[in-house]
Amino acid sequence: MSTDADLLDLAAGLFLLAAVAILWRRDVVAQTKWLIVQGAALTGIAVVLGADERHPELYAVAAGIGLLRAVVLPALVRRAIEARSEDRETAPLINIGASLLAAAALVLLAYAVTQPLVRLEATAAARALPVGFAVVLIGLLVLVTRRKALSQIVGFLLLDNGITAVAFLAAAGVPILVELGVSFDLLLAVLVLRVLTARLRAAFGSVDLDEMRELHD
Amino acid sequence: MGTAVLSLLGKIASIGRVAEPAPTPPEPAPADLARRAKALRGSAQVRCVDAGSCNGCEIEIGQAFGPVYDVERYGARIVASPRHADVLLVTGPVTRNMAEPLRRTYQAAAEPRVVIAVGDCAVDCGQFAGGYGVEGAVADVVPVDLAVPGCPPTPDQIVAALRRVTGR
Amino acid sequence: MLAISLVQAFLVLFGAPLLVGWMRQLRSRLEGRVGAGMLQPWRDLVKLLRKAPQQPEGTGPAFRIAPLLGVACGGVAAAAIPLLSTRTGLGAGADLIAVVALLTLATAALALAGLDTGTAFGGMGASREMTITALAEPAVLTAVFALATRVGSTNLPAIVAATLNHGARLASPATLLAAVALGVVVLAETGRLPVDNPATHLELTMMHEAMVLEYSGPDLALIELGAAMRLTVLLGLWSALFAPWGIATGTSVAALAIALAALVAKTALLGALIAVGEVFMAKLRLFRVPELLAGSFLLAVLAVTASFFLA
Amino acid sequence: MNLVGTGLTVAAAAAGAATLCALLVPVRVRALVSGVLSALIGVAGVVAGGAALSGETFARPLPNLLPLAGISIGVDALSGVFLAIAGAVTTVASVYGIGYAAGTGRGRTAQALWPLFAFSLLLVPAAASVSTLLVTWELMAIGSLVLVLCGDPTDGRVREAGVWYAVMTHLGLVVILTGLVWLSAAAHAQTFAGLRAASGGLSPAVRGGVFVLLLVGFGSKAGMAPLHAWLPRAHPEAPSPVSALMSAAMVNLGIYGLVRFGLDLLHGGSRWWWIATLVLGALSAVYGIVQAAVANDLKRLLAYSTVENLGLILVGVGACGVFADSGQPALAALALVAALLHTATHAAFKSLLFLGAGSVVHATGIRDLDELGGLRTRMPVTAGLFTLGALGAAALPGGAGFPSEWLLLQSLIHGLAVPGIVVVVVLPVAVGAIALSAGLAVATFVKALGTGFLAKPRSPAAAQAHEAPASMRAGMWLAAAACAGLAVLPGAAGPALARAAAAGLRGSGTPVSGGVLHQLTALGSTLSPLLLVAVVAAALLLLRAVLMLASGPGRRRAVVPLWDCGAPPLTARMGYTATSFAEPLQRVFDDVLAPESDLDVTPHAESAYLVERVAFSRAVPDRIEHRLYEPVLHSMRRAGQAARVLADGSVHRYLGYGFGGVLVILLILVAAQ
Repeated sequence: MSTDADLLDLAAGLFLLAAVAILWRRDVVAQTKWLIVQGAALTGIAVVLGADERHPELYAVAAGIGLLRAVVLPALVRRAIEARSEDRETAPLINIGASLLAAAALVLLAYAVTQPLVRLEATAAARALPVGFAVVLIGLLVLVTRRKALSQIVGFLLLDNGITAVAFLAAAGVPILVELGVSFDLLLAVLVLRVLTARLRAAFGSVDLDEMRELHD
Repeated sequence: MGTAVLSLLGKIASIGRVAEPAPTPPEPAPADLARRAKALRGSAQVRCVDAGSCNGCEIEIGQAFGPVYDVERYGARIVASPRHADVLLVTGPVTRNMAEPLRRTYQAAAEPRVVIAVGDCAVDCGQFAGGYGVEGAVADVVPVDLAVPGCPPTPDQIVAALRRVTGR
Repeated sequence: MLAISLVQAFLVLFGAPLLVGWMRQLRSRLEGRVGAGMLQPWRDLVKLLRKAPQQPEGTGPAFRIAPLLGVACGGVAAAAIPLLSTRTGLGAGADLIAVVALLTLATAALALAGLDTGTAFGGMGASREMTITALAEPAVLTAVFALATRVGSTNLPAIVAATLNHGARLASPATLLAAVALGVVVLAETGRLPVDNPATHLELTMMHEAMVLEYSGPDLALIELGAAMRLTVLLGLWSALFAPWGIATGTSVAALAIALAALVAKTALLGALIAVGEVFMAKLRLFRVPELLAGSFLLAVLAVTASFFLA
Repeated sequence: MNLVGTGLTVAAAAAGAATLCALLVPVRVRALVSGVLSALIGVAGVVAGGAALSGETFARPLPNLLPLAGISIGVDALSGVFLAIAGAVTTVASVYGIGYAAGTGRGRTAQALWPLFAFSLLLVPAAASVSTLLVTWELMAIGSLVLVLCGDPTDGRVREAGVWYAVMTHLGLVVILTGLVWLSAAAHAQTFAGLRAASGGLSPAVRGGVFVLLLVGFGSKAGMAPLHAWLPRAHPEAPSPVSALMSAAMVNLGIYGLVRFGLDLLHGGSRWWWIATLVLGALSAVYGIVQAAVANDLKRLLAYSTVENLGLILVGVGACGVFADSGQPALAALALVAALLHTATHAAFKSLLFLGAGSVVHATGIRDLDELGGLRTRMPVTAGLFTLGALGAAALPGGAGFPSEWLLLQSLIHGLAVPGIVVVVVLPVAVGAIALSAGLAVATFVKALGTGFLAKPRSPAAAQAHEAPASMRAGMWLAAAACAGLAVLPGAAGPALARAAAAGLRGSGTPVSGGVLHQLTALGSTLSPLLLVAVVAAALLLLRAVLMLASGPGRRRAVVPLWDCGAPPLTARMGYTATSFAEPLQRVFDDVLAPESDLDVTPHAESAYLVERVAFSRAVPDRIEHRLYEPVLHSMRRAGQAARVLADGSVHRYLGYGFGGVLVILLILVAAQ
């Protein structure tokens, strides 16, 4: 097995580990730290792929991703957190232990589902595909089971990291434009969410989605 | 993690050692105690018993075990159960309610064991001599080996007493 | 080679208190203290061995056997694990699952001793300790599973030898995840922070300490020796599985000498890591610990799956 | 007429004799005579099973014994395993039963039925045709049912347990009956040989359908969740020897049915069968042990631990099926051997534990661990032997359960060589489940031992306990010997079990040849429990000797009062009970167990702020029972109410129903032509 493949595996493993850690930790600040780690891992994946498949333009994409995922977005989330220090604890709907077990099941599911794709080509990238898919599922899990809007943003970022990783590993590097487009609307989404949460907080003082139900009636 | 850890590490590095240099070792213990002290071989597990003190002595004992006086460097260590203990640090005049518990604590410690009466109250009931709730001084209840006078005694007196037991 | 096993056992027997002393010394230096010196645990042990043996009323064989069993199991585990060389004496007995089971046996015996006293604290400690042990088991065996599948055996020398021959495997995600999972379990099984506070004096927060409150004199010495050996054995096991550098595959004296140096260095380093880490850590609430263990179980499952879809 | 046949004949003779003696012999010696004869049944069973395991086979049709189908007996190595286990447990329990019956004056019915029940346990694995199997199965069910009811007729719980058991075991019988009738109708054969030959040609749909029915039927007998509800009710209420016989021998026959039909006669079938078995087994293992961990009735705890262990065995059987299906004969054999070995070890330590619990009940009349404690001083032998059994149940080194669970894990670990996503997904989960159940088993049996036999007695009855009489102790010693043997020398059973596995996999197109057996030993022989135990024991003795020398002569332990924090007295009420011991676990598994706790605070008459009395109660009901069974029972009750409208007691109306029914059938016949 070539060293490139090893490096890719390492980066993928770190990528998955970061997702798990985000699910594990209660503190949103800690979660953003792991987001940075995950962004770095994603960049690593891009770089290794670039070196692997002789796509110099992938380096540019990698640089862009590194900047966006490992620096800009976590920084934005941190800003949002510092804006409201009181709800840093994520209040999960199902307890952490259960959601961790659920994550284990999701990873197994992701592995099972992506087998056909992996069988198509026996490259290291293809074999790492389930990781990306698993991260997508875990992101959805976070999105579903966390109450505070902040940790939902984190889940959203997790989800997007997963999608990007899948895109890379499956298509061996998406065109820059697609990637940039994805990232920008993501940026927009985060900004919107931030504004929204700020507004909500101004209006209701809290960003607990359960309490938002009262808006219905 | 992260910044907090770094700042704490920085503090540790900048402050460094806070323990004061070791004072000259005290004169060796009296003969009968010296025999037991030798059996303890430079290690003394300590159990504190508050037999009714005003907690002044407890504060000083806390200081003695703190980083500055650091009696642990001489092999003394506080333990959670008299079964583990070699040394009983008894403070305060023994009140009627604490007399029996003190006796039982003494019984529970395995031989060889050493009792140190800390503070004037422990030595001779101090302020509280003849109080209606006072059974007597520690020596009236259990055999005392060392007495640390003072109200409250200073930490280095307590450290000196413990050093006579550990012999270090 | 039976000789190697014996050497390992006695190495752990005499080295374990030094490891504990080293960790305490490091910790007190970080707290700005002078520290009692690395030899202090040995001083404590010698003193305790000389003290008058006691038998609390109403305690029976369980109470008397548990301390002996703790040391014995620690010694046998030390003899089985390839600490110095993969050619240990108990070739067939040197099974990863068996070693884990041995250490569990010692824990169970101590818990029974705690219950045997019939005091509230003994029962409390036993109940908590067994809860943690029970919940740690899945993480352990699943991680073992991840490590064993690639070798096709749970025989420790086989696993270590295989890792020594393919160093690249160490860098694979499966191994890393398994390493983290087992690391968490080691902390839980040895009663270190954040699971248990080895330096606590408050009964209500105790786990391991609460079980042994009734012990005194020589028995207590054995208990503390057993705990230290358990820590050493688990650290040695961890390093043998995930950092096997230096472990001899033969029995030549030179190789063994190198292995000895490497073992000391690795164990001291791991101990230092734990000691330093504990300066920054607080104890978890008892009912947050299951989350920690569930997390390490998840990592172990990831390790298993990763060993299939990666590397 | 070889050794197997002789053994079975002797067993039959002994069974008849024992029954007659139980009915005729005067009460003074009744227990002794019938007990000895029943033990003889067991010995004969062991001989027959051993002979079968050593390679003998035996087949004999007895056409006149039963109209139409007739009875046909056939024994091979696979049957041999279960014959031997059932025989051994019978022997042990019968010897134990002598003193037990003499003590509690167990009724004449019970003593007359005991031999028949024991004999039926030998007949089921010896059956060689569908009809024989069904007859013997029903014999076994009836026998055990009546024996359960012999527990204590005045006790309401006994009656309730009897009802549950009767209903569930007969529903199970009906399902098995349907499955087998369907099978033999489709295969046009009812002897096992005929089925083995014909069932290859059946359509997958039929075989799948039959297997599902058999899985449900045999699974419910094997206490497979969620069909286990009868087990933790019936086993605790039965007299302890009966509990032992049921828990250690009868439930195994559910496993036998699955292996015999699924693997042998249905040729292994398709992969999803065994995945389902494996998953259900893992589920039962975890659910059973979680319930056992929080149970505080000693015998209920043991019953739930039976659910756990049978779950582990099912995992082994399922894994075996999966491996066989993917053409891995060596692995399949290994998994099946692990399952059979665990069946044997479980039988050994579970009979020992149930007999120990019986002695406790015999001595104190208490089953509630919260009220026991401190039995070690008054009944040392029972306590010591119970420890051995608990060691086995906790699967710790030196215990009987350790080698078998180790072997099971080995088979799963090697199983990842098998291709297929599902396998890769299922096996880690299975290992996790096994590990969790192993860990919880340790906690459970530390609880049972520590709060039941150690500490201080928490009730007068426990304080005045007395050691069991000689015959009961003898029974326990026998079981303990079996435990010890299986704990240190499981390898001795290796070849026999391999032969049994070969017989079990005969039909499933995975020939277990000598080469495979060699592989098998290569896979299985990497652990030597004997070495492990010996080394630990040696280390213990060495340490002890060193300490003796170090401490010097004449240093005796000074007996000192317990450390009561200086404030006497230290009473038993301050110690930890089983409930408080299990409290952390119960909180961890709150979502699974859903305990029902009830706090009732009575304020003082004068002021609402002064509390006069606080009553707290907590029960941990079987949740599956609550969520699954009660709705069904409820709807059935409502259906019954509705049906009562139709039946108002007028004879004419009933005749009308009958007439209408006849007409309908006739119309159908006409339409069919």
